[in-house]
Amino acid sequence: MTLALIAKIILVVAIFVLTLAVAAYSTYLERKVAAFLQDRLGPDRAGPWGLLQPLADGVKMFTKEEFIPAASEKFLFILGPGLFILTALMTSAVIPWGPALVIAGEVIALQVADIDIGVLYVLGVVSVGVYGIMIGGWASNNKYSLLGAVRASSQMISYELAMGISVITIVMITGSLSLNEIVGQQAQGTWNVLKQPLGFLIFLVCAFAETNRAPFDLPECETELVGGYHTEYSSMKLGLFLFAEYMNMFISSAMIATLYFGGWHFPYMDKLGLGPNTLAFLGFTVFFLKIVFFIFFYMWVRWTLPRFRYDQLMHLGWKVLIPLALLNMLATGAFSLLF
Amino acid sequence: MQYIFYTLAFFAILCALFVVFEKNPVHSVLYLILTFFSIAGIYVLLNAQFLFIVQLIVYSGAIMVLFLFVLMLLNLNKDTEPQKSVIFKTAGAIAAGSFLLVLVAVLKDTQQSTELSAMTDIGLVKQLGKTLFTKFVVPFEVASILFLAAMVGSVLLGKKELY
Amino acid sequence: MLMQINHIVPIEHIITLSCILFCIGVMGVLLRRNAIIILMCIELMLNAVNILFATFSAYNGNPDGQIFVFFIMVVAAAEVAVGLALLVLIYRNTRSVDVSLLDRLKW
Amino acid sequence: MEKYFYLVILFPLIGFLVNGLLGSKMKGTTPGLIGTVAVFIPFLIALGVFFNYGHESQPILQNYFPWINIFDFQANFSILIDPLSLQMTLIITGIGSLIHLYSIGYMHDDEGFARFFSYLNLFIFSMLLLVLGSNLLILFIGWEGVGLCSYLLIGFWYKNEDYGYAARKAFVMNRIGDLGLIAGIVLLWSYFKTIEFQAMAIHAANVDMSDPVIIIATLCLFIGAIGKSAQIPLYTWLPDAMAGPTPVSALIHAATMVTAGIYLLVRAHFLFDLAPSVLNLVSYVGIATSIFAAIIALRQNDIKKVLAYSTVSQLGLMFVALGVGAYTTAMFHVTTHAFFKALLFLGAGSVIHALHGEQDIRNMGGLKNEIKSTYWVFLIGTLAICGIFPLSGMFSKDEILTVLFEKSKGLWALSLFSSLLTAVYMFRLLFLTFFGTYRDDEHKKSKIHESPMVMMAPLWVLAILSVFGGILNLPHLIGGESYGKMAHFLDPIFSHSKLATEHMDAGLEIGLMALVVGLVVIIGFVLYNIYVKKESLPKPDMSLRGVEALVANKFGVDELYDTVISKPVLGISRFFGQKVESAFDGISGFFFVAGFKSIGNSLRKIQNGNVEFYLILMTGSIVVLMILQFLIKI
Repeated sequence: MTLALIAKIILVVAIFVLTLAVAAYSTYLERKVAAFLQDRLGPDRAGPWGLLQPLADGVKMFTKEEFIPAASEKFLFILGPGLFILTALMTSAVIPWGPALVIAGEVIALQVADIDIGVLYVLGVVSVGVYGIMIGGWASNNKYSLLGAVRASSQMISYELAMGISVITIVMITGSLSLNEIVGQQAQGTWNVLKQPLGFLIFLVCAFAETNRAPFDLPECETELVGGYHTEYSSMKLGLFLFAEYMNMFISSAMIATLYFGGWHFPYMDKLGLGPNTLAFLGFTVFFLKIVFFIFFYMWVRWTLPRFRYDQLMHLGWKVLIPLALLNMLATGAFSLLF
Repeated sequence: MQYIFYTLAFFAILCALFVVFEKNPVHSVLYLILTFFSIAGIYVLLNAQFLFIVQLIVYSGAIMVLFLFVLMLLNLNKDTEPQKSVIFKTAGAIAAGSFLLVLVAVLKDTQQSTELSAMTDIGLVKQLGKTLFTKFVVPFEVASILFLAAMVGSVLLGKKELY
Repeated sequence: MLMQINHIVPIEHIITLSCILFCIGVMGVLLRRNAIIILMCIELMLNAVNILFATFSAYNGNPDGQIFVFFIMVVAAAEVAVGLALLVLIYRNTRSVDVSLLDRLKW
Repeated sequence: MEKYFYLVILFPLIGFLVNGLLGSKMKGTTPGLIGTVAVFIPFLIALGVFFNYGHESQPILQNYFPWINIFDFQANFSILIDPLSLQMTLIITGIGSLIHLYSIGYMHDDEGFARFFSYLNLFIFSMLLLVLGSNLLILFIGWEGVGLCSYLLIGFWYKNEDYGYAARKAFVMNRIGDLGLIAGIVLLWSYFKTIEFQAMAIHAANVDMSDPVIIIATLCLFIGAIGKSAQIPLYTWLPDAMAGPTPVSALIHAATMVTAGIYLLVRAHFLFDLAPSVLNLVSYVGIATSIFAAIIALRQNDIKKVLAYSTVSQLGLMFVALGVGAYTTAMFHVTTHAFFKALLFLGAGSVIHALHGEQDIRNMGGLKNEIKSTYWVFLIGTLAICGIFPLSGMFSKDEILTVLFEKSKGLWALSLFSSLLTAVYMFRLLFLTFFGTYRDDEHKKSKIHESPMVMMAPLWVLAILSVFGGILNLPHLIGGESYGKMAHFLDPIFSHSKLATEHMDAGLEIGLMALVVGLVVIIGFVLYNIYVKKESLPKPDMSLRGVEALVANKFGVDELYDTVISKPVLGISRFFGQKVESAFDGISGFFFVAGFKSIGNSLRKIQNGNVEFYLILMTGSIVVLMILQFLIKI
């Protein structure tokens, strides 16, 4: 028991640190990718190739002046970013980070909690995730913030539906709600992206919308709403909002990789004849590479596509993605019934 | 274990009271969300895993977001709600209080089955799914029609062109 | 991880909790004039009943109660969707969501 | 084959739906073809079942679904296939498909072409329900269905107001009969606790002779039959029903629907056997109708009216046969009558078609050279109905007369008189229409044309059936070994069904036959002399005096009904409607309305529209109710 418990604690801490680190370096990556796409150099002053830039940013955030508007709801104003980052972190609990380790004869899963309703858990946490933005935006007592919050809530509710339906198709072909099981089955057979190409596309678009990333970053679009829901925020509270956004990106990349790209699985994994621990390490690395690719993809899209108009966003969500997702579900059901 | 339950119960009741007595409607919504979270916790204690997650997704994730959304959309502040007359308030409080008394009194008298079940897996998605799609399949399908009707109805109501 | 709650907490306590929550809901409906709050209090009452269903289901080992909770949630979701749409309409017409202003349904 | 018998009922229904819903969109004769096929396929199925149905076969009860199940009342939607229903099905679908085919030609340029065929299919569907239903309730659906279709088809050209009135008249008259049928059904159910024919037949075996309930019930059923089969006193609708298109008259008002009354009596024969007094009444009503209608037919100048009264008269003869218990004989006459009366009506239709709508025989004459084919089939029909040897009518009529000769000499004499009258009006009709010279202007004569093939083919089929229909039930004397086939086929239904002639003295039998045929031939020659040689014509209506005028005016029965029934009823309703009701209103208004008004005034204050007030009231009421519940429990 003790070994398992210690391993769990280590795992939790490790994932926490990893998430923070990835989020921090995502900001750096974002700038570098943007610079690359715009044929510039990007940050290169702090450290070699600007590698210490995230640290410098952190220091800046922490040392700036705390500012709380007088007309705001103080408690909720502080609670908002905290809630947002909390929900962003919670999802990582059910993601299987790699094949199980074997230490001293005990099997230790690289997953904080292998609950058998993992998929539902993810959906639940994602659906709760909007509160941080809503509370923060409302508590600021600023019309731009309020508009941002309202936009965020309706956008996230709208896209949750299509996302949920496309995840259900995965559940239908897998027959399980456990993420571990979903990855395991992909390791045995083919990756889900081959079975569910349409579902993957819908999930991808919805993931963009759920993380408020461009081209769906309407809750915070600078050109219309100044800064959206975080207009009134400054210093580290703003930092938390931004940070949480990158965390969300990280987690949703992990979810895409888990659901559609086999998680930690890579081809010919079983044929290598390696020990479980080596495999676990290799699997984790592969998984991480997949995640990094999708983070890059996120940025690639952001610096390539223009922003949607709000009615276009709603149109896409309700009139295109949901019908498509429903059709996809019907087709999957018919297919699995017939074959 | 039982302390978790009593804590959750206390928390739920407290938040529910705040829902009623809080002047600012947005705070009311937030307290109601907390109440629902406590209730979700109670579901976990009852081994009702599925209910827990559905409570989270449906109530906290959808219904309450909708409430919050509407409140923010209408931009209602605490000043906008006029207070009731004292007569109505006392009448309401007395009615609700006596309702509670009677309810507890009546339920105290009911016969509970003394034989408690040892089955712990009935709240799992697998079990509930099987029951839902065999015994309750017709209500399930009817519920989907209800949803469709509600959706069409609210879209129609929300259209501005009608007026 | 999950233990047998029915060995620790008497069922009467959960029933009482449900009753209290229900009556708080009733009280909210009676005391408030904001229609949205009233709608929320109705949700609270529904949830109180849900607890009762889930409890009986867990204590008797019969899944039907939890299915009923599920259906209640379905109906509640539909109700909220339509109810809030109605409230928005009312707000558009009267610039208020005060239920005591809506007294034209008398004849 | 029996397995697919439900298709027999289903096809006409599908035809009805297709033609009724989509017919207006179809082009050309498509609805007609659909309608015809929808009846012809059931005919083939019924034919297949018929050939499988041996003498030893048991009646087949096909139960489709339980229909009504309230307390101890139970009615299933089920059909009964036995020789009787099978024979009726064959007649209905067989003659029905011929008439459908004919209608394609007859109605081809009518704007309501699809509507016509949808009605016809609905009629076939209802009629099949009527004869196939295994209980009285299904029979009743069919009964009402054919009544409805008859109404719809009589008033088919609804833009003519008189036709609408004729349709309404038929409907109302039928309703009177239906009331009797409903009363009979209810009475029978309360007596037997079942309405299934088979179950009732088993129960009836233990019932005493002349049980009062049975007598009343059979009387009620007979009233129903009177309405549907146009007997005295409810016959006046049938001649007026000629307002409908001629194929309708042939199908509904000659061959099938009007025999529903006969069918009902035959189907419920086990009840009528228990009530001899009612059976006597049946034969008296039958013979009275037969002679009465025949006399009226003598003075009619509308080609279809003559045939209509002839139908009433023939139906009367069938009822006479039923009244003496000769069910098989009646069924035989139903069959042959269906052949030759359909033939005559369709022939008349062909004449009308040729003359572009002319129906008055005073404006015809000499048509045998113009429309030869029609003339020949009409001649065959006339000879068949008059009973010339060896056509079908002779055999069936001879059966009836022989039976009556054995049972009652008085009825025999009257029936003989009636059938001689038949010969008189039929020859008159034939001679006036086809012989002599054309009596209308030459311009119209040049336009006369023979009907198209699609109309003539069914006529010739019916003509052949009219000629050889007698083979179905030959008397022993002629048929030898293969005598009485229909009687044998129907044997399982009537355990004592036998040919009347079976044990009769051969000399007497030949004598009777020869007497009838001889008299008819003599009548034929006399009338030929009068109408062809001397070319005498019916007098114009104005110049008729005394009895002649009375007969030509149908004995004034319609006017009589109007004075005796309609006007008094109208007067009474007017009195109650205008005087009594307003008086009641005044009294009750004074006492009650004021009281309720004051109570309402005080109570409506609760309804103040305030939602909060309602809520508190509601909660308070629940609390009070729960306290009460709580206290009572303790």
